[in-house]
Parts: sequence; structure tokens; C-alpha cells
Amino acid sequence: MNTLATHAPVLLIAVPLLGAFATPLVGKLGRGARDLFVGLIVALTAALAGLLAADFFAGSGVPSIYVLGGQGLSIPLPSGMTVPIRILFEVDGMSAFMTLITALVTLAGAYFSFSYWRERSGGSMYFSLLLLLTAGIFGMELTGDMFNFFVFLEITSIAACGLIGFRVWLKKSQEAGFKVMTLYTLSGLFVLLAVALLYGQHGALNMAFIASQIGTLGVTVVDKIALGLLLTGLAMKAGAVPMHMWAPDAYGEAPAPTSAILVANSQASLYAVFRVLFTLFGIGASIATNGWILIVLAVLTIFVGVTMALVQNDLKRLIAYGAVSQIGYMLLGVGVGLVRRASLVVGGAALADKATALDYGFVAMQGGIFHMLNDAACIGLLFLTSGAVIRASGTRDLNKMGGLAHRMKWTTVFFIIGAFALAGIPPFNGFASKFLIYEASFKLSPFLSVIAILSSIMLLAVFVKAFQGAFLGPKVGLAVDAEEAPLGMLVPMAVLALVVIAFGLFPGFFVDTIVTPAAKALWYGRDAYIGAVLGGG
Amino acid sequence: MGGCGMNQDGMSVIVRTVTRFIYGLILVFGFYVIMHGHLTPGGGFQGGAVVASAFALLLVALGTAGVKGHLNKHLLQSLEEVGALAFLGLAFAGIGTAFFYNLLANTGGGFFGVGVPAGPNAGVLNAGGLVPLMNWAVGLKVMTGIACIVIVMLVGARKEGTE
Amino acid sequence: MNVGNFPFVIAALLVVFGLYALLFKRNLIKMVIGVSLVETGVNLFLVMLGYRSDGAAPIYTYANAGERMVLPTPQALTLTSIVIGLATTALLLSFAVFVHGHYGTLDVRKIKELRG
Amino acid sequence: MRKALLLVCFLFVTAFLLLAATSTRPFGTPNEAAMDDYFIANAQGEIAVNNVVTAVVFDYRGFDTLGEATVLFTAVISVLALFRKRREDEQWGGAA
Repeated sequence: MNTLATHAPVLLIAVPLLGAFATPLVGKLGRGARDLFVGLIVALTAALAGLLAADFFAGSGVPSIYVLGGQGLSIPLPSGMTVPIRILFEVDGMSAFMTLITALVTLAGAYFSFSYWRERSGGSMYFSLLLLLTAGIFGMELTGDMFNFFVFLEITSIAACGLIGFRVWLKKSQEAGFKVMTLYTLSGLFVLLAVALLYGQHGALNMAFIASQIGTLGVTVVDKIALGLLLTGLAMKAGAVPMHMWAPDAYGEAPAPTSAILVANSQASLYAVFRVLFTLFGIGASIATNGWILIVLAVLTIFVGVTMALVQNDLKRLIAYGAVSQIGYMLLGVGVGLVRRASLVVGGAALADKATALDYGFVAMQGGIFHMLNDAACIGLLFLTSGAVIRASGTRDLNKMGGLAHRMKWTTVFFIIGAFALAGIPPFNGFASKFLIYEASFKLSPFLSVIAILSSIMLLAVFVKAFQGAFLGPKVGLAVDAEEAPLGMLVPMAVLALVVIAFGLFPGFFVDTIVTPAAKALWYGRDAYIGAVLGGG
Repeated sequence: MGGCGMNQDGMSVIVRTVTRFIYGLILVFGFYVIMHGHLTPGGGFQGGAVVASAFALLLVALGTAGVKGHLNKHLLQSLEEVGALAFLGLAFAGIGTAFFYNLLANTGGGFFGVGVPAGPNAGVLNAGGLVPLMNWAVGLKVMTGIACIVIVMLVGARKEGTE
Repeated sequence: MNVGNFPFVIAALLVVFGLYALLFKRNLIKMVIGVSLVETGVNLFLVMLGYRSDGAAPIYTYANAGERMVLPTPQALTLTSIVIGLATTALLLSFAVFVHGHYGTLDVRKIKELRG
Repeated sequence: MRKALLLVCFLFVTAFLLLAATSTRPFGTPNEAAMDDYFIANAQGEIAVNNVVTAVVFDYRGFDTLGEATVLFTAVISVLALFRKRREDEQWGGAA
């Protein structure tokens, strides 16, 4: 049982790390060698993520364990012990699903960067930071240990801020770098404080063990404080609304391909919110309250994100607010699921029945989780097109661009696909997941559904405005002799566009194969998650 | 102001003389902390930080001009990457069993494979398997990494901070 | 000696002071100091969780036979989080240098191109 | 207005943290120490080192240490990247 698939979880982190450590050294050999090396590493990482996900989704659906430094792979507990003593990775449906998202976005972002960063200085360090960011995101998604999660959270924070401030000659990028780093650090410290409280209470750092302790001992005051700190810190890192002020700066000021990966980073934090709410604290009566908190955050996020996007004149900032609003849709779907789950009988069997009968709570979860994948694809596509547009027009101000459609036909098409998908227009993927969310949230409260639909329509208006400003009208400024983006940029955009269309055309297939196992892992997978580590039920 | 000029020319003769004397001692102490990381308090991070503080002392006392030939930024950066790769490589060494598996510990003699008696004892240097090696890798990484940050920020802050 | 929860309260106060500096100070360097204070408070809290009354350091080279030892895990975690704090502070200060280069000031009231 | 909002947040967090500090178990009496006792009892036998903290840092929780080294590496690369030598067209206020 010592195959590549067994080691895939750890290789998924070790390979990008190897790439990141070696890239500055390889970079001394020249740009070609460095690009080849980074390209190989990224391709290998994506292949490993695919392997991991394929292995899991084809298997029995039981969470698999990887013990770091253990004597054997399947024995986290030494004889006579009840606490896992080593760090371990735990891969369940949700983790495998998230690694797919990250791999997709990284693949597109990194290959886009080869052309995008060609005429810029510091390429080796840029790619090194990009690989570190990827490794950190994979770590957040796979680890089954609270403190290890914090370490990976900090890796993503620092790598992300290094990338946001990478273009030091831009005034705003430095301001954004300082602001984002401060807030990321603060959110990381909230998480660390929560981890410390949980350690003090339970004497262990393993998520499954803490979850089982909370299950048997009940939720104490310290646990509740830790939950509050975790939710605050992680929602801050995900960019949910009361703590969203860093998000538009980060997405807007980072180099375009990096913005796409930063979205995956926010989604990894969102994944952690779901993991904490469903797996760590998934029992007791208070989970309905948590669900309502998520819904309130979601409605605020959707509303503020869209209204702020309406007033932007900066193309990247506009897309950035669009990205903020999409975080709200994911929170809405999962929040509705959480509220419904609390009202059902708390017990594995009853929940499993409801999942097979497609209760509206489960449908909401499917919608929210599917939307993570769709959002990563279409927001990633939009950020990449914005990179191509800004490169061609030399400005980010929508009032100073125009007429790009004449020369940049492919980019125009990709922008339309991305914008329509984001606004939830039927043939594209955004519709597939948003429809599930509308349908399910309507059953909980029509008000939620109305807000979600109206915001989508407003988002369409936002992107029509942006499209009209950038692509239509007379050619302005540099657009007069703007050239189509090079092939190295068009191909990654095309890949994401194909993904957007494929998910839009065959949503049923993707929901059945990858989304449903992920939703089930959260919906009633808590006992399996604990059982995989501690044995028994 | 004298304080501002110090990173060009360094500080007074007294400070420089004491620095030359004490520099080697700090280095020796730092390397001791790294080497005995598995026996006494300390380890790669702490020892690396001590060594880096010696570099920082050199920079402050002798000035950037005074250390020009001794501390090369590019060399330090490359060494840091080598340290990181060495650490990752040591972690990979046990992949036959699991990532981070300590395959050298308790092999019975040889290369860091000696076992230690249970309970308080004077300590066996040639023990611990991969742990002392990892200490060295991390020590190399930390000392060069922090030295790199200090040099770059000391030189760069004057240039970039006031433009 | 029984001190109850007093040491934990001290650590919490350190975090609170750091947050105060972060939220109400107008100078970027003072904000970095605030972040560092929060970090220190959390690290202190973490390492104090590992103390066991009358425990010795968990190192057998210096220990006496049969002695009670304090918990080693929080010490390892604190080591990690100290290094992370160092990394964060270095990056924050670098950003402060560049912000000063661009804006000519460290006052947050004058650094506000990113609003709305 | 903004300041008042910040003050409310600040006071709220302060109360929250003090509640956390006072409701944790008393200083010096760990609730549950099975994991740490295992480390203390087995570090010498399993890993052959006298320093239990080093055993935890480099073996039992070695992966955290790799992450920690990575964090430092990330910071060094970020700082070096910020202070790098730039091209002609990348000076202050250069192209987006």
C-alpha cells in the first residue's frame, strides 16, 4: 500500500515547496530554465491533485489518513493511547474537492504568469512566492491538525502579501500590502489564540480528537470562545463583509494572475469555516445560531459587494468587489444547509436519509459548494482577462480605456463568458450553482432568495458597464494599436473558459461525481471523520 | 547626525575593537547551540538566530562599507535556499515509510544511530537520527535568512524609504 | 503556590494593549509595535498553558531522576509562532519603508488612496 | 463615528479576551496531558534525544517545523523581492 496515491497528500505540499526553494537557484541559469522548471512543478502538482481527487472520488468515500513521520501509514494512535500524537493529514470529500479548485486556478495562474511576467524584474522570486502560496493553500485544505493549519495559514498570508506588494513602484500596492498584512496577521493571531484555548482545554491539537472531545464533554465556555475567535479570524481571511476591507485592495493591487490564486486562498479560509462549523462543532443545539450567523454574513457580503462594485471605475477593483460578493453566495448556501441540518434530527442515519432524499438543506449545501468551484473558474477567468486588458491598454481606469474589442477578439469573448457566468446567466456554470442556492434558500426564507437574485442582476449591470467601458466605443489611448494577448496568456484563459462552459452544460454530472461527496462529507460525515482517526464509530 | 551615518562607516574604535574580539565568541556559541540542540536547550532556530545576531553586530559596528567583502547578499540567499532544500530533503529521506519518518534513529551505532539510556543522563552526541542533521539544516537556513533580511533592510531602507 | 488564572489575565491584557495600539495609533511603526504586542501576548498565553506546577524543563540532560516535567508541546508551538512573528514583522516593516518612500509620511490619515 | 465603532469593537474584544482568560483552567494544572506525557516518556526511547522539546519540534511535529522554515523563507524572499534591483521602466509611478 505504498503507492504514489498513498503519498499524494504530502507530495501535494512537498512538491510545490521543493519548487519554491529551488526556483531562485534554478533562476540563476536563465529565464528559460526557470520557466521550464516552474512549469514542470506546477504541472506535477496539478497532476497530483488530480490523482488525489480521482483516488478519493473513485473509492469508498471513507476519509483517508496520512500520518507524518509515523511508523505505519494507518496507525495514528500508539497502543494504549487515545490521543493522536503526530500531525496527520485527513482527506475527505471536501478536502479532495478543494484541492481540485486550487489546482485548477494555480495551473491557469502560473502558466498565464509566464507571459505576463516576461518583461518584469524579479521573476524567480515571483514564481517562488506563487508556489509557496499554492503549497500553503493545499496545506490548509488537507491538514487534520489545528496548529498545522495555523502554520499554513501564515504561509499563505505572507506569500500573498509579498505578491500584493511585488510591484513596489505602484503607490497603492504598498499601501495595500501593509493593510492586508496587518489584517492577515490579526486574523492569524485570532486563529492561534483559538488553537491555544482548544489545546488548553483538550490537551491535543488533532481536529478529529477535539471534535470527539466536544462531542462527549459538551461545548464548554472556552470552546465557545474558541469558536468565536476561529469564526472571526477565518471570516476575516475569507473576506466576509464586516471584515472585508482588505479584500478589494488585495485582489485589486496584486498582479492579475495572482489575484486569481488569492481567490482560491480566500476559499480555503471559507473551507476552514465550514470544517470548523460542521466537523469540529457539528453537534448540539447552537449550530442553528451559527447557521444564522453565516446567513447574516452572507446577505451583507452579497449586498455590500455588489453595491460597491457598481461605483468602481477601476477594472480590477470592480472585479474584486464582484469576487467579494460571490463569497456571500457560498456562505448563503452553506448557511442555509447548516440551519436546516440543525432542525433535523441530530444523528448520522437521519441525516444520511435526508441527503439521499435531497432535502432542501442538502441542496443548498450542494449549491454553495458547487459555487466555490464555479466562482474560482469564472472569477479566475475575469482576473486573467483583466490582466490582458490592462497590459494592452496601459491603464486600469475604465474611463480611460475603450475600443479594445476591435483588436482583442479572443480576450473580449473570454471576458463575456466570465461576466455572464459570474452574473448567473443560464448556459454558463454560475447559473447552475446559483439556481440551487436560490431554490433552496427560497424554502428557508423567500427574502434570502430575492436578495440573491436581485444582486445577481445588479452584478450583470456592473459587468455590462465594465464591458462597455473597456471593449466597446472608440479606441482610446493605447487601444489604438493594442495587440491581442500572446498565446501564452490566451491558452490559460481558454482553459478556464472551457471549464466554465463544461460546468454550465453538464452540471448534473459534476454535481453527482464531485460535489455530492463533498457536501455529504460536511452534511453527515462528522462521525466518519472522527472514526477514521480514533477508530470505531 | 552620527547615528544616521553609522551604517556607512560604522561606530567608534572602541566598539569596533570589542566587536572583533566578541564576534568569534558569538559565532562559536551559536554553533554550539545548533550542534547540541538535541541535548541541551536550543536548536537550529535559536542557534541560527544567535549567529545571525553576530552578523548584525558586525553590520552595525563596522558599517555596510566595512563588511562589504565579508557578507555577500547573493551568497547568503543561495545558502538559505540550500538550507531549506536540505531540510526538505531530510524530510523526504524517510518517504519509504512516511514523510518525516526518522529512519536513522536507534539503528544501533554508526551515523547518529546510537540509542540513549532512559532517564537523566549526560547526553550522547551521536544520537537522534535525523534530528541533529535537521538542526544543522535549519540553523544554516535561519542564520543566512535573518542575516539577509538585516542586510537588505539596512541598505535598502536608506535608498527606498526617502525617495 | 496557587495563582489561579492571574497569569492568563496578564497575557490577555498584553493582547488588549496591542490591539489598542493597532486600532487607535496613527503611525505605521506604532501599528507594527501593536501587532508585535498581540503576538507576544498570544505566545505568552500559549507557553503558559504548558506549565505544570513544580515542573522542570523537559530536558533529560539536566533533569534529576523522577522529576516532574512541564509539557513540551506548547514550547514547540511557541517556537514556531515566534519565528512566524519575526517573519511578519520583517515584512510589515519593509512595507512601512516603501509606504514612506511613496507618501513621504507614516501617518495613516495621509495614506488613503485606497478608499471605497 | 468611525472611532466610536472602533471603540465598541475594542471593548467587546477586551471583554471577550478577559472572559477567555478567566474561564480557562487555573495556571499550572493541565486538564489533559496524555499526549505530552507520551512525549516525555518516549522521546528517549523512540528518537534517542535528551531534549524532549527538540524531539517534538523535529520529529513528532516535524511538519510544523517545515512550515515554520517555509514561513521564514517566504518572508526572506518577500523582503528581497521588495528591495530588489528594478528595471528602468519600473521606477516610482511606473506602468500598471
